[in-house]
Amino acid sequence: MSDTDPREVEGKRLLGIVPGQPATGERKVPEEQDLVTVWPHLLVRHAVVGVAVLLFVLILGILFDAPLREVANPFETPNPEKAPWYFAALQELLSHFHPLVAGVLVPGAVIVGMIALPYIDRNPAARPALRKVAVVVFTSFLVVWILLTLIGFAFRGENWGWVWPWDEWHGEL
Amino acid sequence: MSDTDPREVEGKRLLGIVPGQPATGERKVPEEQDLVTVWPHLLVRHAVVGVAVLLFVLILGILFDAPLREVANPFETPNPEKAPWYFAALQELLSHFHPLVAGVLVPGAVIVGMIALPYIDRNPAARPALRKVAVVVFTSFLVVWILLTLIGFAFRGENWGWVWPWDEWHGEL
Amino acid sequence: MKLRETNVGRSIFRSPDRKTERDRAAGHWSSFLLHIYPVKVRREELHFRYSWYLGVASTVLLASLVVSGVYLMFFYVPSPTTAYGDMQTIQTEVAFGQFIRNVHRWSAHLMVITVAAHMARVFYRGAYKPPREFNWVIGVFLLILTLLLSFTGYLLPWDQLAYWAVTVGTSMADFVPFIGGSAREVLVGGDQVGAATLIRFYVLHVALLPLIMVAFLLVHLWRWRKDAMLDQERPGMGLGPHAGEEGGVGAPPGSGKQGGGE
Amino acid sequence: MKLRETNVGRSIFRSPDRKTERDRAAGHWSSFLLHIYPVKVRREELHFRYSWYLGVASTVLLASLVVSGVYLMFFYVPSPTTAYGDMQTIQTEVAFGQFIRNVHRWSAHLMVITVAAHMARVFYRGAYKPPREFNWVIGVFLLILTLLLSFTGYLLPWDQLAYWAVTVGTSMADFVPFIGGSAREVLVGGDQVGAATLIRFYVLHVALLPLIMVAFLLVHLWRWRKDAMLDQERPGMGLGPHAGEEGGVGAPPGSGKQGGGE
Repeated sequence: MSDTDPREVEGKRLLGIVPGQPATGERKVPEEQDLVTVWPHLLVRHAVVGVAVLLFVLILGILFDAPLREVANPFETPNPEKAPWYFAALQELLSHFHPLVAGVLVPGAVIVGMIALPYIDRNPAARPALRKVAVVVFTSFLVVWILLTLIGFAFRGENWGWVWPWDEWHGEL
Repeated sequence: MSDTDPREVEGKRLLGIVPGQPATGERKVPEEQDLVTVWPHLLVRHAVVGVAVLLFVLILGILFDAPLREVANPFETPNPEKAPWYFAALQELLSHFHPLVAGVLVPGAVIVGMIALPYIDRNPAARPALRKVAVVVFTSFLVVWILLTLIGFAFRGENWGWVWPWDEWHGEL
Repeated sequence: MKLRETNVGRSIFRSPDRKTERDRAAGHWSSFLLHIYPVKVRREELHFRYSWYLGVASTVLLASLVVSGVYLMFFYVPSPTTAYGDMQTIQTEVAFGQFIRNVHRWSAHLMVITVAAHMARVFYRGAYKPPREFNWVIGVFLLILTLLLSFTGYLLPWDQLAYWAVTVGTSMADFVPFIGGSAREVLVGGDQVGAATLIRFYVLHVALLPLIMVAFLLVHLWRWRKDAMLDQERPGMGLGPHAGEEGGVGAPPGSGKQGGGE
Repeated sequence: MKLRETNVGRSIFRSPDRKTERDRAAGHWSSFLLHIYPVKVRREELHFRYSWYLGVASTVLLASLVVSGVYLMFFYVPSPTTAYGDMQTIQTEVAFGQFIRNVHRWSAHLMVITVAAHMARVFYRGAYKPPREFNWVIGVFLLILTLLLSFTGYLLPWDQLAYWAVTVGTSMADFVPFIGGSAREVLVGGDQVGAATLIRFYVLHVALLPLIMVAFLLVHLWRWRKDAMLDQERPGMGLGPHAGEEGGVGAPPGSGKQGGGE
């Protein structure tokens, strides 16, 4: 830490170094709130994560080919007609509710709610135990959304009817 | 400058304010090396310049249409064949020297020279009088280059022959 | 003599010696790529469980998408008469064409997941709370931009999958009251998905949306750094498990003091 | 109640009061767009004669080129069969098409001039001298990138002017010994300018070169700010008319101290 000359320790000349624990005081235990320099501590980890993610997609790219079906044909509608997977929850909602609800009100409310979240939830606590309402509401939303996405993506077949993915596979990436 | 309460001046209470020059000392003359805050001093000027430049190109865009000749035809070579104006100096050089010199050595030397300039010229002075060599060399280069560009752009006609721009106009933007 | 000790090296790196911690901090500020980071972070931020490194993963995926995307652009003309043929050429004749296309597509799908998961992790850590509210809002826009980029890219192969997925996706816009019909027409450029749609989605995908995305991302990262430094000036503002319990955090953020660090 | 005094406003702007100079400096640091500037500059930098504001002019022209360029992209398909027809459509049918095209072209020509003039002004002011050497080098690359962007854009209208200007320009590459022939072939994508050239120049013009340009520009601006702050810490380093005459500037730049300002 100190930039002073190592041969002088607090005004006294250093005569030798003896290995072992310091004679007095305890070794400092690093605390979670202590500051550490970004380089190297955080940057090395970021570099490792970055390389890992990159390797992962490169290996995916070697193992699995991206799909390419026949050329687009406006006169031949596939059945089922599926939106990309990240819109599958919306499409699933559309099959149950009026389009104005499922296609406009729900996504609009989700976006507005997400944007407004930090201005609605003014509870400063960070521990989940002290913010039960927020955690429960958010988790329920997340679970419902993931379930709807899964259903729309994998459990829907011709005319948007229910199929088991192990019987018929209609998911498209 | 000071954030202290204005009603107390250096430990004494302020009783009143009398307009006029301060009784002692001179008014500080702003010096060129004094620091001023970027906002508003520099930013206002930048905003004005930015708006002026923008207005200038918008007016240019209203007044002058960009050229559009006939469709590209690989079998009909125009005469003269002209490069864009910023390469006109190079093209003019090409008509005088071997292509290896005019097309490779000269541009290569210009680029390398520009990059190396701050590492060659280690003279720390900023006043032109104290760096005559650098100023003379750079100015000569600049003048020659601008002249060559002008000649290539406006003074060359069919088969790269000399024409006076007021007789025949071959410049293309 | 090492490069960084020469005149040239000094002019580039600025800080020739990196022996003490202080030299490292100084060198830090002279490096452009490092300057997006704060100088220090709390030790807890190093752990995987803190962030799951989802922000880094999203950024790396974005970089992979930019690089692979620019490569693919060289072999693709956004017109219905050529698009599908270009895709076949990419998959069969272009060097590494199929591989680069695969990387681009899997990176895109993964990025949707990592950005959404990043958001969820930020929620559970409570890291959207003051003074970080606005960076959360920027994050919401980054998620929407990610979805839009993915969706506009989905059309480009011009195969049945692309065509009908986009037909379904854009038809939802029709249900928006008043502006829905015209919004859809502006997006699709007519009644149904066609040549006008392809060029619009292409330009949105390769130019307009990436520009907006990068602008938002720069602000997002910049505020992340600012907030990390803010933490360090006011210990009560930290994000530790007990943050906010002692009070003192409810104070309005943004007094004159906070900007002093940088 | 003003916007910046609400919870939402505070989370965005951070600094609600701007009464004293110190508040302004703090608010400065909280604004992303302002953070590319130093907090203070020397008074002489305000004058027109100092810089002729050529750097600002170049940046504004670049912004104008990005905006007008993205607009034009929506109506242009980079294929010889469609390019020229698209140009005619832009000039006759597209809303403001002719005007936007004019603005794009004049901005491009002007930018070549302002960037070159910026460089000349920097030379005469001696502003390439230590510690600014490397920013000058970045500036040289920015000039080259400006020329390349202008040149690749020149082909896109696919008229006789474009076609033969690019034919002349690329034929110069042939004279480079050893690598010239193959460099030209990679650029042109064959023996002569054709469909392969058009898509290559298009992608260089709208994606690859702009990406590189923006990266260099960010570093350029970042170092400009750093150097402006450096000046203020060490008065001897200024760029005034008598800079360097008292000596003391010959000292190697980049001791540990220099980064402390930010």
